[in-house]
Amino acid sequence: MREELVEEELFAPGHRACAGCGATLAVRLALKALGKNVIVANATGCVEVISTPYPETAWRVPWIHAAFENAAAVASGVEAALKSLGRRGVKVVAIAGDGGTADIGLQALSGAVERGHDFIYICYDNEAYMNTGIQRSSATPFGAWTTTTPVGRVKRGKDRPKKDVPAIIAAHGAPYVATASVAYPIDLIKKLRKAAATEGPTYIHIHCPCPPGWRFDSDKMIEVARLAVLSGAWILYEIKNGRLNVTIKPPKRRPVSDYLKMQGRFKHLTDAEIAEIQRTVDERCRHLGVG
Amino acid sequence: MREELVEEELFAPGHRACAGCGATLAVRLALKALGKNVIVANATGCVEVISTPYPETAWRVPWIHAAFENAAAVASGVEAALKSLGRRGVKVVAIAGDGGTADIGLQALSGAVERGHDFIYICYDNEAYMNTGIQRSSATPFGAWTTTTPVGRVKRGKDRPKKDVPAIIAAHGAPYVATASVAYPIDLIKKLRKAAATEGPTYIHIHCPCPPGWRFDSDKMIEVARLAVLSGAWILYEIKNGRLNVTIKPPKRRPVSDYLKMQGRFKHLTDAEIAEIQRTVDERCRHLGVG
Amino acid sequence: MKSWRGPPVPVAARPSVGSSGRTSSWRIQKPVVNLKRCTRCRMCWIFCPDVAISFTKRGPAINHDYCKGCGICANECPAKAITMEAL
Amino acid sequence: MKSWRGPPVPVAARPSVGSSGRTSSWRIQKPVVNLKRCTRCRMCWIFCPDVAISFTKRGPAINHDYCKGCGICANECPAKAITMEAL
Repeated sequence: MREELVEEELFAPGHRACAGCGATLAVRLALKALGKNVIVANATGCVEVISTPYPETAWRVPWIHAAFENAAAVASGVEAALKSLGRRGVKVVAIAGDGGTADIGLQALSGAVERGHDFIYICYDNEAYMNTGIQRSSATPFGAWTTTTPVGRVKRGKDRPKKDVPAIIAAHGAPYVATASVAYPIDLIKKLRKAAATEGPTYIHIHCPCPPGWRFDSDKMIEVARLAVLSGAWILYEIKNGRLNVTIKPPKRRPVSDYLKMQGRFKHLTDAEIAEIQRTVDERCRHLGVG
Repeated sequence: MREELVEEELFAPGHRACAGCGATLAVRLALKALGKNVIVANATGCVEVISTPYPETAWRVPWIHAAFENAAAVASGVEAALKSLGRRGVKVVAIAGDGGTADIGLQALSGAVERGHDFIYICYDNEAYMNTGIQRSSATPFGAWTTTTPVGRVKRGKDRPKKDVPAIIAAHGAPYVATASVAYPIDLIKKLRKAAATEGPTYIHIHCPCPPGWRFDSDKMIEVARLAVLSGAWILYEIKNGRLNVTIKPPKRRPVSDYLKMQGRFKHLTDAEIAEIQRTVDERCRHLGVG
Repeated sequence: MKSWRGPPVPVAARPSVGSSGRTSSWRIQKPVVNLKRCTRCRMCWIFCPDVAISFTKRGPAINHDYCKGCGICANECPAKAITMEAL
Repeated sequence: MKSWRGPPVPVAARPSVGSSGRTSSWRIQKPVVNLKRCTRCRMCWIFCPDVAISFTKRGPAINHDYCKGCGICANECPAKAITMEAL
């Protein structure tokens, strides 16, 4: 593990993330992968809120607070400025949550990819608007309870599937797109380094469990993230110039109920509903060749 | 042809489209396909500007002018209202140009597809912002001159490929996505009828040559559109529940130069540049199985 | 005191033929149909962006109030039954 | 007349340890390491969202100023060398 991981911590302790925060771990690991020569544009969202209580910040790298919708646009501007100044060796990184990526910032991201800016976009996906109180985003998975997809006689949590942002960005023709998980840090770091070594727009989508939002105890954060991968509910892959490569293939997939049953947001699901989710996961795994 | 085509014209003559306007023909044909039981939400763009000089309009169906960015959001609201009123038999149709779809309205479209509204989204793609003076959009093809992708010693027209919006919407999991061309009206009408018969969000992307913007004589509008298909520069396909079907396969593909050389926007291209475009077209045709 | 009763004019536009006037005034050439050559294939009708061709048993009828003279009908006619002529 | 010289305070935030104070005050339990059981695999270190574990030759050292007591280190330790204890 040591060759992949540097000791230096570019995200400082004493930030105000909830205990067991997956998104914060994703950022810590991403900075380990990328090192100091970055400029970060960070959209409104959990990571921004927890990292920078002005006049102090946990970021030990240049960091710009962007609005909710425009991390990719700010990154585009910084990248164009660096290019026009002839400055090389600095990678521009946009960071946003699933709300700032799949919903509010999708258009800015789409435009930046189309224009071909040389930057990395990182989405830390905790599958809802967490710091405002667990409202559903388009990245919330099917069946999940949130405060805006309540559970009762009529509604059973979110009735729509998760928006597949990595596939959407791959459809833009970005040269490198990958999914990652905080439970697989070496895989995550390798993918970020590949993104950094790629010229042009690259996209890394990191699955980040959220103990208060997903309703599980904080010590189980990595276990939940790992079970998402082992069950096939979250598939780790990369798409390099249009070619798909699954990077972690679980030897024998665990039932998706093992993943769902750890989380209070899914506790209302009936056996029939879980079977339906299992069917969808099986189909997707077959489609991506996970087995 | 007669069984597919109704005599009734739901778009009235005497509108202010330029002579030989592909986008206007697309709308006329779309209304023939869909009939009177529609409510149209139409974003700002050529079609809106040319059809509705208040207090008169060329639309003989209920029609709402949406802002540039929110045709899909307005359509979403109308569809939700019809559903909550229990009104059936009316199809909601969002119509926007490539600017209003691939750039300014992409996020509203993405959200409407994710929420699963029962509506048809039609993009009339004339490959630039035409009514404001031929500014490049993300749907402008590689190499094309526009007023914002000028041609000189440094720049040679647009230096980025066309954003592939149908692929992006297919990656959202929309149940029916299709490309169409004004030169293939039966194919276009069949696809719109399939979209109308599909429950949920559907997307039709229509290639619409623009004589003043693409720099060719108005009488050649259909010829240019047809050559795009015959050369493989524009591929007619549908994606139904994730399965691709090419609907028009040219028996023997024409060289892409036949298509490019009809248009002033490509007149600066060198043989080497045309060969590069041919290579891209060949690769894409192979990928989609056009041959 | 009077309450506000909405705008003094309708906010909806009226569907109209000629919403932008007699648009044939834009043209510098006009289509002329030779009905003897016409095969009734309807290509001219289906491809007209100006909704300016109606179709009868005898063949196409050009609406000379709104035809802008784009020339698509003449270009697409497989029987060469339509020619564009100076006004 | 004086010209405006920009805001009276810096607009940039300072990178700081403890930007939100001594966050260990949030916790209700704390990790205790049994170095005899530790295999130096570094799992506790790599998975800590609070950047509150540093690694020495002897094993993990918990930063008790900023550890929020989430318990991930104890849960993930393959050697069961970390236990969570009441404060």
